[in-house]
Amino acid sequence: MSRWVLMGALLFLTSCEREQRRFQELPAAARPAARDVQQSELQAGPVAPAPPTPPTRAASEDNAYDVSQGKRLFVWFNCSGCHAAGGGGGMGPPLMDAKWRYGSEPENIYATIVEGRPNGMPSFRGKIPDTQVWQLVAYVRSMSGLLKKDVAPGRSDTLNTRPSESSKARETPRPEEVEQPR
Amino acid sequence: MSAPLPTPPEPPPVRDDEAWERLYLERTWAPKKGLIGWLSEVHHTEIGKRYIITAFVFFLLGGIEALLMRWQLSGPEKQVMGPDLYNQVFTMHGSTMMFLFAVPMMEGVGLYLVPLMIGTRNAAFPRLNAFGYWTYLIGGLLLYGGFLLNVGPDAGWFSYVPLAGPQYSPGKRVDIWAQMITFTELAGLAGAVNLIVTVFKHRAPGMSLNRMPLFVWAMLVKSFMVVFAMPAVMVASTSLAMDRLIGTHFFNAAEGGDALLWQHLFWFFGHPEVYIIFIPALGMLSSILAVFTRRQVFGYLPVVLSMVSIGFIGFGLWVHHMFATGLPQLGQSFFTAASLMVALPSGVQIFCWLATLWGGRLWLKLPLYWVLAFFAVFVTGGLTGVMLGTYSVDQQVHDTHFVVAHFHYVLIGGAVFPLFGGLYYWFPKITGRMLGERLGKWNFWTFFLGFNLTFFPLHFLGMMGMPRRVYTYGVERGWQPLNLLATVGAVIMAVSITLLLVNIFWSLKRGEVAGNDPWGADTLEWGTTSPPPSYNFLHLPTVRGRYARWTAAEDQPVVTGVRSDRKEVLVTRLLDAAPDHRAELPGPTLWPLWVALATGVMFIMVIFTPWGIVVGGVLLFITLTGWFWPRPPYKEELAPEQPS
Amino acid sequence: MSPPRRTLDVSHLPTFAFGHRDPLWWGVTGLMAIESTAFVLMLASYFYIRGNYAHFPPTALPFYVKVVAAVITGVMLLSAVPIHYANRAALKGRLRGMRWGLALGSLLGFVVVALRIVEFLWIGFRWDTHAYGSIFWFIVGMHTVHTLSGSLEDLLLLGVLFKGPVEEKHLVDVHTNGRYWFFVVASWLPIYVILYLDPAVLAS
Amino acid sequence: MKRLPIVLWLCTGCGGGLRMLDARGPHVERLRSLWDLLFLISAVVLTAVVLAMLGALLRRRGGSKAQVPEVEAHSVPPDGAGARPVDPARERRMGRVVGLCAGLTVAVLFVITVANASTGAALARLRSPEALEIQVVGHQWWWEFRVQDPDPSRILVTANELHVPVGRPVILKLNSRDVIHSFWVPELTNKRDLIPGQQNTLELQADRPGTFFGQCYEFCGIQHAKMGFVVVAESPEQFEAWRNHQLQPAPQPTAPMAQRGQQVFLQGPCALCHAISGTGAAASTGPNLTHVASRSTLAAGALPFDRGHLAGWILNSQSLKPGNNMPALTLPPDDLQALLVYLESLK
Repeated sequence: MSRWVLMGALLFLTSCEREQRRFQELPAAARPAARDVQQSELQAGPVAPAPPTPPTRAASEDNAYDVSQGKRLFVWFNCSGCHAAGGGGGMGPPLMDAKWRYGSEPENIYATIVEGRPNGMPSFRGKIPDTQVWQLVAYVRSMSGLLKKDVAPGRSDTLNTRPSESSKARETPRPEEVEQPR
Repeated sequence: MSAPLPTPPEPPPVRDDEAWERLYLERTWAPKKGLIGWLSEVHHTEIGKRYIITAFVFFLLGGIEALLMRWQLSGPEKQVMGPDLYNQVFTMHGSTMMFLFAVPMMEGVGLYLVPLMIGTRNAAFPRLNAFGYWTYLIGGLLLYGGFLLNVGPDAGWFSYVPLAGPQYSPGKRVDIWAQMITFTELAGLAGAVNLIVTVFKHRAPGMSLNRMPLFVWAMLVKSFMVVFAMPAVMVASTSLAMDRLIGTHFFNAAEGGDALLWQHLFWFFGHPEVYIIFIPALGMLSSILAVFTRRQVFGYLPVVLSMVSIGFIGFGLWVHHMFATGLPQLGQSFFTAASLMVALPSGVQIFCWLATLWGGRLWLKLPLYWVLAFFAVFVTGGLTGVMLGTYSVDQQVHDTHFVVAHFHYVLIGGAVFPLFGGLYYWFPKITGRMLGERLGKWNFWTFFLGFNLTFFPLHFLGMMGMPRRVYTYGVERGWQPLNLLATVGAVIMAVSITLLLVNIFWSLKRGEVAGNDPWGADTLEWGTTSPPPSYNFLHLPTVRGRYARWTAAEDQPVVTGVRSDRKEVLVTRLLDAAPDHRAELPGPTLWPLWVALATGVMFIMVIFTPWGIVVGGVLLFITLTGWFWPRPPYKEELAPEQPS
Repeated sequence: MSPPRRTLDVSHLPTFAFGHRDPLWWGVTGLMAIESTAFVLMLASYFYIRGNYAHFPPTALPFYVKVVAAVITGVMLLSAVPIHYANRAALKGRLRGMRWGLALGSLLGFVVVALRIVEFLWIGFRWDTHAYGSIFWFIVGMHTVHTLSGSLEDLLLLGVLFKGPVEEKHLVDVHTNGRYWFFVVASWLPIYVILYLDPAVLAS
Repeated sequence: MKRLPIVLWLCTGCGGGLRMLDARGPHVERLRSLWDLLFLISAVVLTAVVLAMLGALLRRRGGSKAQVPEVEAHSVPPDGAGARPVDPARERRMGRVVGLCAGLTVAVLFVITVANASTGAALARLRSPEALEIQVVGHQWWWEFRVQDPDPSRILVTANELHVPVGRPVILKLNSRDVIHSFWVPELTNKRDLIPGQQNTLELQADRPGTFFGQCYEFCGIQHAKMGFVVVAESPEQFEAWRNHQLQPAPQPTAPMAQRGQQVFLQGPCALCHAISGTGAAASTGPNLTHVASRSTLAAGALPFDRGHLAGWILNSQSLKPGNNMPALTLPPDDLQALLVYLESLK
């Protein structure tokens, strides 16, 4: 009996992390606010934007809301245009399988999105805010079952072309050799 | 072969020897001691009390949530909480008040009072009773545990899909809601079946159906409604949970599912739910009216028929919650007519009660205060209900604060006012002490004032266009003054509830001792001590008229021959309540708790993994086997094999 | 001391009764009402979802599945015979008859569950394939849960009958349990007709 | 009955009008008469019930525990213990009154049913084949309006602000991209849900020019409260002018600041979600911004459109409308300035 209680307690403790909706990645004070909006072009010197705080990988990985946002953005930013909705692959490589050309760690995927990769993956540097990149990273990992089942998204309200991310079995990541462009 | 008995020597002494009888009954029905004893309690008064107290705690929690919402809405763009928390809070408020307060409270009052009112020693299925309570408690704890850990549901108490579906409500918030529904509905169904069978089979000899107190009728109708309404929400919430957890497509329009299917299933339950809450209150009202007008309720038959027909019609008008979804013309007209039709039996009841008031001599005590206030408040809500049931008008005020005003008038006016009246009326029976009169009047007047101040302005806010379920509004909308007024009213209501709490705690210690029957009342529960003993009645009573104690003969016979060395009760016939046979009821046991916990493991674990079904199923089988496995003392054993 | 009272003596009354005189009978009737309502609402949802399809069913039922479902229906109806026999034995208090009836009845129940597993393996669509699959698996799955729990209940009672001591109330229990099994069988029939004998489904 | 004095007093006294009763078109006009009828009935019934209750209260008090209760004669014991019989004559009288009241209830309910049906019929008669068709698409948490035209190149896509010609019937085709929303402008229409996978229709007609605020009335998630829109009713000429102007692609920026702003828009995050016709930006997941500066509000009616709010919205959208789908952006001040200038030029 007590085992279940303990297990329940643990589940509840993780739930805090899973359910938090973080709408602002910066504390309000640190962000360039209306003070940076001047009516005049004159200013004493360049005002440095606040350095972006690197969101920890766990933050998005364990957060169901972030992953679902990533899922939304995957379609909105037309990632699905090349990788297909759900990551089945098309013009771009499939994302729901075990093969990873550039590594399966969040940092690798982050770099892929921000820097772009040869043979067609464009760079989204400066186009996608950091928070959203991490949300996308988390979602991309969920497509091959790398996230916890209770965080990965369920089915979509769309035609059912594939099992939902939450029912995807975990694919053990393995590197894929890729021809380097000459 | 009979069981070994405690001290009194065999054979059982003469039946009419009261002292011996009492001794036997006390030994037989005594609850077990200690924590284990507390956990294995199955007597209906104890279970009923637990329901009432737990539901009251949830009422207070729901009230605190309401205060938080009113605080947030007291001015435009207030920052008491953000939208994320606000959405959780209003969902919690609605779910709490509907599923954790109103229904269980009515159920608890019914479970406490009905066996007493019909003159038996316990409910028909004592262990089922305990099981119901534990599942209810687990459901409530699950919901509030989730809320405290930021997993509070945030899709509204109605959880409309697709918003509550897997795509737009990530995380486990809505799953917790869906499982809470399962728990509370299981409890509701267990209580309903229990009440129905208790009323059908355990009435005192002579209490034929047409002599049943109106309160018992109300509980009977309510229980039947539960039986036919709650499966709908269980089917719905199970479908929702499956959509979210294992990817079914019940509500996915792209794959042949339908978002409106959810609304149909939910409101097929949701509308009867209102009557499930409201009809027991009508029963309380009738009880109070008879006693405090010192006469029978005018029109027993019309009142009973009205309750029964509300019970039927209540199932035919769920679509008026969906008038804005773009229904075909025929549906609009049909459901408008059905919605208006329910006003007729409600009206007939109101007229009968008014006639009772006119025909009686009013004894102005606190229970009657609440009943009189009911007339003004509930009728207001009923009339706005007629507006909302009218298709063309509903299309305007639907989902505005006008609706919020309407259903608070109906539910607080129709259920909470009578409930508080009932609290003042039955508190002496349950605790043995009267509630304080002075504080009670303060409680009443502040509540009445605060209530109207809170909810009357919301009618106007709705007409000014303020939607429901908004966490804030712009200053340019001009909704501030009325909102502020409503918030002030909410604070007054909070003060009133505080007074009530003070009164309760004060009276528990210092209240005037009530005696068996402080009101000169008619129903059987006033014929035993306050609070009732664990066996309810020393002698099971018999009945010869509708108002059992008022119409009893000087030498009204009592039942003898029911064994007092076993938990034996009398089973009577359904229609005329003639004695049929004697049945033995089970005593205190921990198995209902284990079964409830197994159910809890199953339904909570499936939120996280489908293995919950397997684990929970095995646990359920084990615990249910334990529940049903025969234990001593055994009765007469059959011969191993009888020659045929 | 209170004065001598008129009394209604009930000590001569029996301590158990069959049928609608018995409170448990009413309790189980309530359970059946609840479950019937649930099944009716599930079937209503089925029709609602059916109406959303231009081409119904979206996935045809394989021929083997139709055969298995027919066999299941047959076994289901057959299982009512031993249970009926057990009921008769309970009314007469015959222990051996109850044991045989329950044993056979529960055996047939488990056969139904086993056949159902075969059916689900062959059926060709899953609960998450489309809404038709969802409601189909939901209804049939729920009914299978009832079949399984009914069969387990038979086993449980069988255990009680073998272990003893067998009391009068166990006769009532056997009788009530039998009635519940009839409900399980009876509720299968509309499900079978609606889900499998629908002309569109048959033609597919 | 046209203006109930109490209602008038209440609405003037409280800052905002009872917009639902302030009919500005034939539809709400009809609904208003039905409302007036129901309001009158309700007022009468409520007064009658409360008076009856108070009457009983004042008439016969002084009951007590000692008061012998009255119950029906046939169940009162002949030995007279406990209770005395009720007065049968009085009970019959009360029975007649109750019966009469029940009959009246039936009559009133009948009247309401007929009135409801005739209102429905009258609303149906207002449907017109010449109606201007506008597609309304609900998004979490903004509104997309498409003014339809037989010529596909003249289909106008805009967001959160709708112009309609006075005196001409408009038919709204309602649909949703995500969850259920509900459309209502209290002065102009009744209410209708926007349901994914289902097309609903709603008629609307404005009789006088004016600007009206509408918003979402079905709970649709975290920013349900700030999902508003503006309806501007104007003369047919003004409407045509508005329509033709909105159909134009966005003006090419000429000032260097605005040109730089356009670059920021196109190369930065904005273009991933928003469209500005005449530029490369064509995404449709966020509101169309082609003529954003011609609108009076920002963020779906949540903020007025001016430079300060625009800047705040771009930088700080998540604290102005927490949880909405516009990310808070970190832009260098110069870029922000340029972007603001550019967006303000999109008249």
